[in-house]
Amino acid sequence: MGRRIGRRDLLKIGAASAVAAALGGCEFPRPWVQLEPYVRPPEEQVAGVGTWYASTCRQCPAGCGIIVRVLNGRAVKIEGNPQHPLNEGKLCPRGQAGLQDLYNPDRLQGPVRQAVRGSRQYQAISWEQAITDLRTGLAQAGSSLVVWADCTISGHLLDLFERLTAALGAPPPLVFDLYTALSGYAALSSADALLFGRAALPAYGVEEADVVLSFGAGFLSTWLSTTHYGVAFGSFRQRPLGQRGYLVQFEPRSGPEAAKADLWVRLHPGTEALVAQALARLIADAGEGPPDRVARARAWAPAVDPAAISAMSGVPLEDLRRLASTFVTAGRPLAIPGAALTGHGDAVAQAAAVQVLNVIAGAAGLGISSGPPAEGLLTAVVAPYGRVQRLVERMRAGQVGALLVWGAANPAYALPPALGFVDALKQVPLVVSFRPIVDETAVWADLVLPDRTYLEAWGYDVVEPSFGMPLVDSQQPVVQPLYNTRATGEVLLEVARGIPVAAAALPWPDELAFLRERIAALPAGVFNGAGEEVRWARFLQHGFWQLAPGPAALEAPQARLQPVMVPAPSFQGAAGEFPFFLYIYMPVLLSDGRGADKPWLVGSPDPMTTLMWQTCAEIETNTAIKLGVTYGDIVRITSPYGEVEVPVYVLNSVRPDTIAIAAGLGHSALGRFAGEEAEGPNPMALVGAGADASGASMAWANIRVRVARTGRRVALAKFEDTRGSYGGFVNQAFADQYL
Amino acid sequence: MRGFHDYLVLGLFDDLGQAADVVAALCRLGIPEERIKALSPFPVPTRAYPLPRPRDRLALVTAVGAAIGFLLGIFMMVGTANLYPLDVGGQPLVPGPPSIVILYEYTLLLMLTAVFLACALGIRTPAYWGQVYDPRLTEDAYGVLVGLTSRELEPAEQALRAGGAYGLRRLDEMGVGARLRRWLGRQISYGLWVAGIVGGVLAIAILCVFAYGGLQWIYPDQMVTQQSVGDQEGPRLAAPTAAVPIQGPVLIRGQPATEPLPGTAASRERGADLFRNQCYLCHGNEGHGNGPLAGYYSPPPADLAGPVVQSLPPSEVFRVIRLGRGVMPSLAENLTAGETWDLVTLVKGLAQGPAATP
Amino acid sequence: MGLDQQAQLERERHLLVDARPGRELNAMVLEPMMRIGRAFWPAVGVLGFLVLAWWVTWGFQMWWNLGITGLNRVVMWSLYIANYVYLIGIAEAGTFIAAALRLLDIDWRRPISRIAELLTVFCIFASALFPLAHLGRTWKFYWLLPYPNERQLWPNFHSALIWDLTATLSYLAMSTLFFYIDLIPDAALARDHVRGWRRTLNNWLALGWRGTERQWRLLKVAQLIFSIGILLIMPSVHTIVSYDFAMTIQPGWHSTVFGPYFVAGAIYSGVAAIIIAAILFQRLNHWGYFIRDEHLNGLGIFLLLTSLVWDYFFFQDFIVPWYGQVPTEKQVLLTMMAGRGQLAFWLMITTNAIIPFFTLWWRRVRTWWPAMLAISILIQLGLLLERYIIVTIDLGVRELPFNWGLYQPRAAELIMSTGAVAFVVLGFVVFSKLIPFVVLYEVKEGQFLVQLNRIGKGLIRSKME
Amino acid sequence: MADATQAEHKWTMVVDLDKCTGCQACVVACHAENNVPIRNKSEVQANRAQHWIRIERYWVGDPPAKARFLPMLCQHCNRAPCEPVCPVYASVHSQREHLNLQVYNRCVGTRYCNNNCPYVVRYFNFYDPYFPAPLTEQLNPDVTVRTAGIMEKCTFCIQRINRAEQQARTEGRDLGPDEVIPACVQTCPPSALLFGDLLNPESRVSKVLADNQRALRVLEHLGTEPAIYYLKGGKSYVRF
Repeated sequence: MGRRIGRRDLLKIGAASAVAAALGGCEFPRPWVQLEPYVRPPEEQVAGVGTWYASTCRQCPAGCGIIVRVLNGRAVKIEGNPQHPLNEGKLCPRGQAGLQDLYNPDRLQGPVRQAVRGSRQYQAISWEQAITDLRTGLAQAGSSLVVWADCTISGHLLDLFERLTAALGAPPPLVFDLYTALSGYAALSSADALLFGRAALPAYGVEEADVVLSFGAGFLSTWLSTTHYGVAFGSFRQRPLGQRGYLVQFEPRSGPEAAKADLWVRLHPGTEALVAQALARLIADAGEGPPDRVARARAWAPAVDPAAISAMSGVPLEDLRRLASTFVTAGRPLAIPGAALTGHGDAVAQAAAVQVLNVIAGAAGLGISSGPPAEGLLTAVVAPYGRVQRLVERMRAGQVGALLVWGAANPAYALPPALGFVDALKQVPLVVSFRPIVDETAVWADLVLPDRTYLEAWGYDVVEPSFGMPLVDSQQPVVQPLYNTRATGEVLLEVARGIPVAAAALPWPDELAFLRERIAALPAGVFNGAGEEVRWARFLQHGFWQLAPGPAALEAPQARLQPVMVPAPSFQGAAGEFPFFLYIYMPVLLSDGRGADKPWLVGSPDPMTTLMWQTCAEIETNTAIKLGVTYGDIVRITSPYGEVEVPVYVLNSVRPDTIAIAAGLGHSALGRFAGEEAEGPNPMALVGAGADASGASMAWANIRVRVARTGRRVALAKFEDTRGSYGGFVNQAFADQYL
Repeated sequence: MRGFHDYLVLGLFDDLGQAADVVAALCRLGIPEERIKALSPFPVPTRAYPLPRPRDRLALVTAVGAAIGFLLGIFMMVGTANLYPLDVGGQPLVPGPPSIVILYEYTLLLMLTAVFLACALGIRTPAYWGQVYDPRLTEDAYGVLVGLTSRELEPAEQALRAGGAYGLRRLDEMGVGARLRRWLGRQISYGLWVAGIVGGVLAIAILCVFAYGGLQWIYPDQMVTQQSVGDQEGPRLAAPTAAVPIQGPVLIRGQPATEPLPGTAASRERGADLFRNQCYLCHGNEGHGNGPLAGYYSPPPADLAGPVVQSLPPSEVFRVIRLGRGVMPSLAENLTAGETWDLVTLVKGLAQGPAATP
Repeated sequence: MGLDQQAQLERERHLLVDARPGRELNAMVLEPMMRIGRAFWPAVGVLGFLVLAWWVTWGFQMWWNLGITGLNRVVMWSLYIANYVYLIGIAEAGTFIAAALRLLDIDWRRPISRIAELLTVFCIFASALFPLAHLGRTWKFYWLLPYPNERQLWPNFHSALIWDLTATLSYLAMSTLFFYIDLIPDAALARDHVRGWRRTLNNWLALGWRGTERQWRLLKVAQLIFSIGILLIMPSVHTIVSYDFAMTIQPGWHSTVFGPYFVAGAIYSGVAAIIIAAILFQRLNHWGYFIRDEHLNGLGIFLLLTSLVWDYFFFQDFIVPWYGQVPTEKQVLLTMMAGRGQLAFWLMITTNAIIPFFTLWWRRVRTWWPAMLAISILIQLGLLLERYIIVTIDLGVRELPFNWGLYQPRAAELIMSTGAVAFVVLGFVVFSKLIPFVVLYEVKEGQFLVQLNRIGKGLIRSKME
Repeated sequence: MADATQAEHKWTMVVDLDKCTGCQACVVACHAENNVPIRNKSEVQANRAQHWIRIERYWVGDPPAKARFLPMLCQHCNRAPCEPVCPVYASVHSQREHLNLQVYNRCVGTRYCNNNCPYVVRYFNFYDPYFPAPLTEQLNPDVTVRTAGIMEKCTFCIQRINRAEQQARTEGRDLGPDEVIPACVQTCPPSALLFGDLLNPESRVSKVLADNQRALRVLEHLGTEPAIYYLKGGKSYVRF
């Protein structure tokens, strides 16, 4: 380099040549690159100084507040919003990885049409063209239009969808995705409706509880408000005066919760609710503890035989007794119904059976979310599985004229193949996907009109479940849109303008106007100011609206006395033919598969297996020895409904009679990372089409499977050294010393 | 060969005894010992010939080389450590025992290198060319090489023949040419010594030249080259439209959302510092628009303490500082939002008193 | 038995008694040097290809960096370092043996010392390249050299790697010079009796050698000083090599016995290598005259001795941590014996300890060249394995059990290793056509000094001092 | 010599093993903050995963064994074994703030430091990092992207430390007790990670570590004097 150059130039040189190096260092670096200074820098942008924007995390329905560091128009870091009462500045890995939704290299750069469904031959079209197509499609479909949305949909967009469908006389949007299905949202709110007369998600005050019985609840990994429970767990563990909460995890598999639990009860799959009832019974019979609790127990406890249940669940009766007394004598006991018990039998009843324990304890630490704090604000309510089944029937019968799929719902991936969604899809004249990236459903779509990612788009979210205080999050763009994408709200308004009936229902000029009109309905909150402009600005600036400052206490709901009947667990598949129980769970990073397209999530180690880019079947050591398989052996796992081939990971995290498989992989689309690099099964292939007795949720937790060796092997992409991490005196001595 | 002589005569012998006798005979002829050389195909025991044992200075060279090496080692261990004191692992700058290793290696290295140079040059010199030689000397023959004056030539050659010498060779070294050649050879052989030393010094010098940037090329991997500076590169991206950053403010139709920093004394203090280097030159200490450079502008800089500015809402002042107005330049590149707010606080408080003291 | 028979027998047994005219000896040494056999060019071709493959692979590695090797986040030193230790071990043994035998004035050294010295030269050049190949940014290797530079930074003399660098470079220089000093008179011999470009080459090498008393004197003294210097530096060099491992706190490496243990291993492998080379030259050049049973015998005894010494130190290095019962230390041993390293471990024990011990006691074995060749080659393998185990297997066991690891070499390492060996052999093949491979003046000197005297009814060899 | 007398700060981290839920939030946050590349599957299969902070998962007790999490990152030892072994001073000690620095530009990749690191928390770039566009837009300009052949490790987010110090300097005040927060600590939901200056009695870490019976340092017997304290899991008072 002949001329003298400053550091900045060097950086430029670097930018050019490091890319070259990254591509294999084929070219020498260019001697200089062009600097492009702002003629007039935009507001708030000083070179090298970050600008922070508050918004809402949309990686899961919880609705944590985030702040995003933006440097000269580039979003470089997401952190939790310190002011936000839900996550108090903390954030889970999925939230951190939101940037890779924004900067995903496989994003669609504009609207595309697919001439032949499933051909993956997309040709780019103009937005005008796209909107015309959509408009004609909707006009033809009319009342046979169906909108399928993901639970993370912004309230205002759901609102627009509802108004559109209403205008066209079509059924309201269907909100359903794998995340909420495997978390049992529908069943949980139904259970609350049953007991407390309010169909809403429960919230648990783990931070004040001193004894927590968790019935398979993955509240530290992927269940409801993970981050909030993470924060709560911190204070649950170490309180002033050396007090420390006591956590019991009833679960056939050890996730992070069982690992952190003081007592992990490896009970028989499917018997969680029964154990809860047995505990209630024992409390009632023993008569120990505060009289009011005993009284409630006597009133509520069903007539079950604890001995029989202990035999069924494999939990010694003595343990049950002691657990019962521990629970009833505790200061603030808490029972949390997990996802697993909403996946079979009578999901609602089983969730309720656990909630009954809270009722007995006086429902301290239990809260039921109140609805939206203002008129005209919407929150997405997950549809019961029965509605999905009926919809697929209608589609198969050709009664659906157009299907619009928004967000990460991705039914082609989420629904069990046994349900035959993809075949039914073929009967639908028009299928439109709004996902910014081509997923399994978009593969079968005629039109893909990529929406903006949540870091580029507007919206609001009514926090659900809310922990005592009504909370509305604001979602605003933190960067200019990367590509030629359009907010679905704008698209809907545009489309509606061409359809007379709809035009009347959606008169707004743009979605921002509509959104601000909704927000204007909010009463005065914590962050006030003179005038609507100021309140709106503060709403965006602080990232949320809150009625009263600070976290509020959960108010105990009033329960109506009701008998809760829990049937004995029944399993799909004959015990003789299918000797093992299948346990499907959502891993921390991949959750229901929407993490699979982000390198940070799919390429980071899972807490329990330390696997990256892979998911395996977790098999207990002795079982593995019996089956004659070991790490990396590919086995064929067959259920009555289907089969998957999956590598074995020998792990003592499961019962000998159980095989655990993580959801989230097995993608055939969703970009290069999920579709090509990562490898793993989609356990939904093993699940049947049926719903549980209550029809609220998918029957995914009571599947029996059998395992057969294929003789093939695969190298495991694991982090740990399995020889080191298990047994061996080094490890033992080490553990005694440090763990 | 030392000493003055006109002829070089070489005789070969099959037997070491004969050669030795002839040497003795030559000595008896009065030929000085330093003019007689004994040659052999392998090292014969000393004192086989009645000649003084040849001298060499290798012992001295060894000692000197070792000393230099030791000093070099000392420099490496102590000198460099103190030239650039860097702390590693809580260890002393000059570790004790480890120094021994380095000293030992350097000492031996330079010692043996010196010995080799001395030995090699000693073998090559002093006679660089012009020697009488016979390839049979590397077979079985022992040789006696003697330098003779013309007077000694006859008897010496007879003595050699009498001693059983065969393949007698004579090199006539009379005449200017021969003498010159001999003299030149001597010079060259001394030159070799000098060249050896000079060459060594030169090598080090060249190394240093290369070291100080004489040799440079861009590696594809040099980390002056970065891809993490995308935010500094084009295309420049605008801020998201109508979005509200946490720092505030937001210019929604001139309506500020917040003024995050209350006008505290601390804020005013910071503002005063910024005022000194951002505003003072035009607006002056009291902000009356009478700074040193005020004269160069028309219209003149605004009177910040005056009613016009004081009546503006803070957000408007903020806007002007950020975006500029008229001759007033935009300071957006120089100030963060927080700093701008500090200035706003100061300006709004200017009515009470002066901003800066030069 | 008559005196003539006795004399005959002695002459057959001992080179130094079996004096021949110098012309004849010269011819015997120079003839193979002049003759290009049928196998020569094919050999050069194959070896050259292997060496070329080495360089090309290295080039690839510099381009794509070390990802093409089998290294991982736990075992970050591998076959490269093992090769380095192994080759430098042979190298040091070569010159060391030549020097030691010269100082001890052991007569059977005379014909084979040049082979030993050449072995040193090639091996150390090959080995010195491996630490470079091992660097992540090879092209910045000069940052390790102590010289005033624009970075305003000297190397860190706390680091055992710097000691190692210094020692290796010193040894490289010294052994090369030592080899050259010994060569000078023989180069003169070649200069006098061969024609063509070889004459020119040797003429330059000979430095105008004429064999005057003064030159012999200089040569002798220099050889003496060098021998002593080599004897002083050789153990230090390989001890320092062992410091690369012993100075860490890695269990299995942090051992006080590593120094002598490595030195023993080095000499062991060196002797075996010399035996291989000697046998090959005896066979290929029909040098039954120069290299006889007495030489193989002497080398064999030496080999047995070094083998026993190695066994001793190996046992030392093994028993102490075993008895110490430090969990991680013990885990290292278990991993070696019963874990990931067991195959290599037991193979090493067999080749290095068991086979030599149960064979070399018998003179018949020591003097039967096929047996010696086989044993020596096995020992080479065993010692390479030893270094491999120490470097990779030990490193795979760490204090935090989560991070144990296993190293498996990939093509890159294997190609580069074979290339290095090929480089050494190629060096021998080529140099055998350039310079005399027997230190002839020492043979002649020996034959001059040693003779048979009749004492009573027997002929006794005696040597004059 | 590394004694605390000449130090202005002693940056220290406290890891409460009782709180850590192994949720990997710290891991992802570190990737986002420090431009740590994600290695693809084949690399991970070759055991070359690259995460500056990792959650080590151990099994203790007899089956049904309990899993235990041990977050492991560079311990920033006061007497770091990795420092003296580096021949080019790429791994050096900062007396001023007691950080264990890795100078990327100096590193020639001998990888000796990792051999001598008992915690195995140093990671080597076996290949150049590859960020398919537009993922490069996310890279943090405050942090160098390391090329192939270079050792890297946790820096305690030194860029954040510097930013905080500059901020304090411009505002003409001392650094506050808990002003510096690395990315992993910032995001940790249960606040299992704490970070602060041990020389400042006001900082959280000083308060937490004040006669804390649960505090221990991993592999302290090696004399490395780590700067990271672990709080061993506690017991509940609930009777069972």
